[in-house]
Amino acid sequence: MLRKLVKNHPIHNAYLGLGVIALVVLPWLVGVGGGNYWVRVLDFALLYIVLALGLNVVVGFAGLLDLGYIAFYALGAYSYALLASPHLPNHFEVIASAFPQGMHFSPWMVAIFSIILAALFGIVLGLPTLQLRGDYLAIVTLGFGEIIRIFMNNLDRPLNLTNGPKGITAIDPLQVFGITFTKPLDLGIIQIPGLYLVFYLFLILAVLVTIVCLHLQNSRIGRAWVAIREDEIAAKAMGINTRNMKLLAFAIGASFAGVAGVLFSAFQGFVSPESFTLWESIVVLAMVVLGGIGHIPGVILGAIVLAVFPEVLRGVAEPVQKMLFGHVIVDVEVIRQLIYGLALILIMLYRPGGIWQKRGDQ
Amino acid sequence: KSGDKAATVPADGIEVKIGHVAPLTGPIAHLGKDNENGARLALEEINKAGLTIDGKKVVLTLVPEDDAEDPKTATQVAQKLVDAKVVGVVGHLNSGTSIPASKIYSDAGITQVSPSSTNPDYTKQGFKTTYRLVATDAQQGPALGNYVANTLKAKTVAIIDDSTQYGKGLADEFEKTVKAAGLKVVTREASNNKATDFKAILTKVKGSKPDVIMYGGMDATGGPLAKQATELGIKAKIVGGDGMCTEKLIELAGEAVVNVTCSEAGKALSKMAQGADFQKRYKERFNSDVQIYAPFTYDAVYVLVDAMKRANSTDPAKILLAMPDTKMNGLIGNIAFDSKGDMKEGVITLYDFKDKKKTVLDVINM
Amino acid sequence: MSALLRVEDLRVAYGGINAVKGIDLHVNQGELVALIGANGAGKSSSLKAIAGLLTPTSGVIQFANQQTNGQPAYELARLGLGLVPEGRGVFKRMTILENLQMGAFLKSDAKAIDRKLEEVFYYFSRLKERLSQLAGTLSGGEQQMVAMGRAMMAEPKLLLLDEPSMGLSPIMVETIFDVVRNLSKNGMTILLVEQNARLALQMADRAYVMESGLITLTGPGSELLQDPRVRTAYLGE
Amino acid sequence: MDIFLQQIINGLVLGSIYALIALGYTMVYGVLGIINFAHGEVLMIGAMVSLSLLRLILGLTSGLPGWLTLLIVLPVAMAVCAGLSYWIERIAYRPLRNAPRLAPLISAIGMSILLQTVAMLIWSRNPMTYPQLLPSTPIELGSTGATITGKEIVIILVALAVMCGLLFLVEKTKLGRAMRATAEQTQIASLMGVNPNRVISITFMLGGALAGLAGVMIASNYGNVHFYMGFIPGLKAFTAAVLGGIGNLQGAMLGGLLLGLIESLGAGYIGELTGGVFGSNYQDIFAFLVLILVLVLRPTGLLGEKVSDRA
Amino acid sequence: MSAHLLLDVADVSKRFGGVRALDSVGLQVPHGAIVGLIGPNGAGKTTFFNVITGLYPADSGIFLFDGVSYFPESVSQVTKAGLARTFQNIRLFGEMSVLENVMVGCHCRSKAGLLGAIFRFPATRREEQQIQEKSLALLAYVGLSDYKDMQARNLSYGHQRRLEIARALATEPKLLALDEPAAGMNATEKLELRELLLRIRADGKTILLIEHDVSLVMGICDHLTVLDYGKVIASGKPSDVREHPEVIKAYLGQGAV
Ligand SMILES: Nc1ncnc2c1ncn2[C@@H]1O[C@H](COP(=O)(O)OP(=O)(O)OP(=O)(O)O)[C@@H](O)[C@H]1O
Ligand SMILES: Nc1ncnc2c1ncn2[C@@H]1O[C@H](COP(=O)(O)OP(=O)(O)OP(=O)(O)O)[C@@H](O)[C@H]1O
Ligand SMILES: CC(C)C[C@H](N)C(=O)O
Ligand SMILES: [Mg+2]
Ligand SMILES: [Mg+2]
Repeated sequence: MLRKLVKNHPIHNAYLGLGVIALVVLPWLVGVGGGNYWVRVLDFALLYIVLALGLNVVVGFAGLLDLGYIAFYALGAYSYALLASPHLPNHFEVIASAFPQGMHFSPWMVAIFSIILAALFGIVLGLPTLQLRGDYLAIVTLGFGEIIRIFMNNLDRPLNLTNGPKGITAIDPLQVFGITFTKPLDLGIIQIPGLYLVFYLFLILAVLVTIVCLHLQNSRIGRAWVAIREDEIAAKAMGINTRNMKLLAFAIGASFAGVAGVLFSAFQGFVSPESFTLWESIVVLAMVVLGGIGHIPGVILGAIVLAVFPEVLRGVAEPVQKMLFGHVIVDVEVIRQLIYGLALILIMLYRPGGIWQKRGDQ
Repeated sequence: KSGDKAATVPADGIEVKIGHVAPLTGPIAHLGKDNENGARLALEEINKAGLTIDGKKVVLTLVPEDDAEDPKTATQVAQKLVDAKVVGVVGHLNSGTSIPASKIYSDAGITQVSPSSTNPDYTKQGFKTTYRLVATDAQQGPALGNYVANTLKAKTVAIIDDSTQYGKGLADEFEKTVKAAGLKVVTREASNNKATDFKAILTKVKGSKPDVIMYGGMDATGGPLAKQATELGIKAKIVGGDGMCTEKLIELAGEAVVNVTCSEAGKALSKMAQGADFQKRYKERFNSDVQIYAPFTYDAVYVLVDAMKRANSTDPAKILLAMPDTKMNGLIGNIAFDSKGDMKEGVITLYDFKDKKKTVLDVINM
Repeated sequence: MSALLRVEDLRVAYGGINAVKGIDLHVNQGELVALIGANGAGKSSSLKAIAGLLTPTSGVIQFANQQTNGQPAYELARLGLGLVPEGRGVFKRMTILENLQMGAFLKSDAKAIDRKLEEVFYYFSRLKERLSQLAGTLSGGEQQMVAMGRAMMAEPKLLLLDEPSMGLSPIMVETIFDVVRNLSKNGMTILLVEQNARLALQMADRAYVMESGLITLTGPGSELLQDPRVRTAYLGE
Repeated sequence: MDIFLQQIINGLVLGSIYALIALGYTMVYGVLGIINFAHGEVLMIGAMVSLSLLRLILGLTSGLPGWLTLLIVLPVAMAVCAGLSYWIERIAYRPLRNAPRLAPLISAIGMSILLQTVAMLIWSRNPMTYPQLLPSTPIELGSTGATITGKEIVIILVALAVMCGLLFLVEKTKLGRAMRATAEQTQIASLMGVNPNRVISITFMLGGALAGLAGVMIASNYGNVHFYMGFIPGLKAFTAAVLGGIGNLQGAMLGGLLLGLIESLGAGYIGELTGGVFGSNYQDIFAFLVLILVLVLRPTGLLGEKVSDRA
Repeated sequence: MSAHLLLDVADVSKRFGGVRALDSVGLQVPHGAIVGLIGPNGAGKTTFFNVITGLYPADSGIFLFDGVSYFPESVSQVTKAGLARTFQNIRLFGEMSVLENVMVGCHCRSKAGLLGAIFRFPATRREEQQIQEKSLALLAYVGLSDYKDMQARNLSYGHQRRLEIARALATEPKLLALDEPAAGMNATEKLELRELLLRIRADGKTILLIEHDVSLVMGICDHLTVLDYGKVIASGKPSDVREHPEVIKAYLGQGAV
């Protein structure tokens, strides 16, 4: 899709231009129409797009059911939290004296570090699980996710590395090229609010990740992944080193999550193990499957839908009830949960292959 | 049904919104709802009595949100409340959500009063907007610890926590105190806040023969834990914090409850001047019992309204300016804040359950 | 003789692809009828539609004096229709014996089942040696025996065979065809899809030739054997 | 020594509970190959329904002995869960039978959210106590100092009985064969005259009834219930089923017991084993590490079949 | 002796529990030849393929491929070394298109790595182009051009077999091992297959063929090895083997033409 757009063609260029303009003004439209809340929701939606695309590489392309994906997100988030907050200097003399100014690594450095770290962990997770299939793999990855979370939760003693369940506070905000993303950027004529800046930054990341995914999909590597998913033995017989290819899928998926984690932690300013529960992994998986597993535009759509939809429900559950019954008969959050659950079921029933599945896949 | 009785705003009045956030879904939804109910009760009373600020009739409305115990959701709903132009926020319930949200309230200059976040870090971030009505873990832990060391004269303790911010935080502070008092911590164990089976841990604890077992966790796990301890023939006293110091515990622990002593990071409902009355009104209005923190959210609303009155304005900025001077005699006792936003006069109350009734053992002023 | 199976204007489509484009055929009581055709002609699709595994897009299927199109396979099995599917379809995680017992699923007379088992072993002695081996570990030919045996257990009124000789050694092909011939001789009605056109035509009372979803030729087996079109297209001459 | 023995008992009891749930899980998995994420919630509903019924009975008479009350309540809870399971399958899984593999997983998750929310509506968000129906006074085991309660003995026995019953059903009966055949190749099974829809429905109802049984057992063992009570046991049971080899009944039993033992020995001894560096807070890690180790050595679980994947 | 042998294995054994699927089997395939491996059902032919391609670990055996000793452990290594196979129970990548199936076959003869895939260097794009062209050519070669965009699992049985051959050819093997390629084809189609096989040989490949169709095997094989119960019972020229009494008894049957 994007690839075609990029090709030099006047009409395509026009579409591309329109798309870019639409995305650039989106936060303004949303912000003015719905408030910063919706811009924040969009910001998170973009992070989820990155996460979902990463998981899609593992589950969608290579067919490896991963229920512990959020662990890599956690790795990224904690990397930044530790390297750009007072936590370590506060608890370790050595570090405090090594960084008299406090630890303030730039998000970019940490992002690169996290890509490598997450990819390594992806491989570490991959190695023992190579022969596992389907649901056996699912449960092992689930275990891996829990292991990471439990470590985060407990590594506050004997040495206080992660501050345990209390989480890490006072994490440096995002800062790029001297722009701080918590403050509005004053361009003279116009002021861009921090949340909008975050939107643009996350958007750039999401677009990059999308392009990488598109390129991977239509490549020798992408084909090898799908072949493994379809029939591992036959894939081997085609000379595909299935071990390396699986590890590569894990590593790439993990590295996306790692970057997303860094941004998350910088955006949020606080991380704690609560953000990285099994439930989060399930939500990201649901995005992938609901959107259209293996199909990049579908996965993006799935991420947007599942990130935005609950928030829409938050807003409409009450007014709709009032309109229908004159007063609130069921608590808003109950309605919200009910509809959320129902929606998952109904979408699957009506579009088993996902909301936006590949052509010819019906 | 917690049906909605929002008074309609009269023509000459203005609507003022107060936000409330707690997890209304997920494992501790019952606590979240309890908090919301407390706030709602206060709000309805105030509306009924009529509130006039700066000559205008003010009708308060509650904007309740669910953060599902999730930090990210917490920031989203915080933003939502900010956008909705609430003048103050009661919440969040968990420290893990109060902290990330506090940044957003701080940026917007909106007062945040948490009824139940006990993590000391919450008020240490340097924000002018963060307040709380409970004692911190750093106060409650030592109180419990001193009780165990000085009153129970225990020599050895076993400590178990539920791996949450709260449970572990409290247990850590407790541990510090008892160690300083020269007690021996024979074993330190952890379960989790969704566990139902504690037999393995308790067996190990039993083997280390402690005089006292301290549990950092909530009643939903503390009750079964006490019960299973009895089933294993453990005789040691079990002490716990506010999380398990509920009426519900009597039900959840069954006979074993007589073995429990616990603390509340505030005044006892029964020791509150209006405690019994509050309980009655609450039950009438919501047809359920007070869980833990409803009195605190109730007071949190009053604290905000008090500030509003003193500022004689419904402008969040002015309310915020009036907050430090709060001096109120609330349901939970005397309310005044130190420079960080913590309670000046923290009160810790100790209870036990002789005859399966929650009875006050001691009141400790901090 | 009345037709046990009658198919009129049967059409089968997969999504947009028309696999069977309106065929008429019938099989009389006691007959052995062959259906031959090139790869992709639509033979398997036709059999699946007849057996109730596929819902035809249109057309009429009559079996045992009932209109059966659209009825699910398990109902048709009750009516006495059996299919040995292409690619065998044995239950790989069940033993040979259990596979055969599955064939007799609709029967409850233990003695009759045992008798039937012996009959199967008479034709396929190899199966008897390995009663408790998982069918998934059998060789291709052995699996075909299981599939045939399983179908025989049900004593169907009409047996549909989809390429029963596929993957069999010459000696086994003979065995299988002997079995088919015997079954037919003993009165079973059979519709046989077969790539080994020569053998099939030699054996069949009548035959149909299918090409790209249509029946293009029909007649007695011996006649079609002589037909030059058949000879070049299917007999490799 | 008494401690070790006690830990073994603890593990066996916990393991039997896991096994009980895992058996239902694994049987449904065996037939449909889907992870029925809603299984834990069916269990919860079973516990809740039985609680309501108990309240009713205890409100009418208070003279019945506990075990008798239990015997009245149990079948009802099991029947309700069987019915619920039946409808879950009809609504959320059947239409997805030919859908991509993960589609039913998501609808199962949706179902699980839905059931939790409904339970929250009906039975409130509060944890509730569950009456003590079976004897819970500790019985001393000789002079070892280890104890076990009557209800715990019941749980172990029930789990064993259920496994034997299911094994017989699946391995030795015609219905069992039909279940396995359907599991493997639905279409071919239907050629044999098996009505796959019926077989699957029956399997689900059985699984539901087992979940109901497990729900009542858990509730009466721990003495309290909560709308969230099904999720974690469901997950643990799934883990147990995988550990033993998913789809395999003995495997579910073995996996359950093993997981129970691992958890209890883990909680009891990690501290000593690691010289105090790690403690019971790492018991889940310990359990997962054992799981991973087992699966590395035996990729299809302890008793999982060697996949007869012929080329 | 082994100079002109492409594949030379000896003493290959493999058992499954009690079943001796292969019992000290030896087999030679000269360069450029078509060698047939025949035998009754369950004789161990497919197992032999599985062993020499590394799918099943052998219990014992000596393996030489193109003069180099190898121990078949990794299927993908074997394929890279130039031994490609098809499967008796067809194993296509069902969700992929027919063309993509063949393109996957090109995997081991192309090299674009991760960076290439992500950044699409000109060299990568050129390689992709070549893969596509080569695959289309192979489809034409086996006569499946018309089906190139169809999902592989929707092909009819006979077409699936051809696709397997095309896919195996895409790995550019020296030795092409075919497990019953003619199964499910009628006599005329078998003739076409025969042409195809001869063409493949003419293009410089060596073929090892498992097949039950006697006329096909006898017609094109230079050499036959006959297995029964995991043992070699006969080996030699087709004309000799077909007269072999044991072969007739175990495999061909009296009625064999
Ligand atoms: N599931 C399916 N989806 C789409 N198309 C299909 C499907 N199954 C078969 N087809 C197509 O329908 C046509 C007829 O296929 P069918 O399997 O009936 O042929 P056949 O005569 O049995 O061939 P063969 O002798 O090779 O088995 C073929 O073109 C095939 O590609
Ligand atoms: N994975 C396995 N597990 C157990 N037994 C096996 C396995 N693979 C093959 N066998 C057994 O080994 C023997 C040889 O099987 P193989 O598939 O090699 O036969 P084949 O010669 O290819 O027969 P066919 O011509 O029917 O395909 C058979 O008896 C089979 O049951
Ligand atoms: C309700 C309690 C568990 C909240 C706890 N005091 C906290 O700080 O998070
Ligand atoms: Mg066919
Ligand atoms: Mg074979």
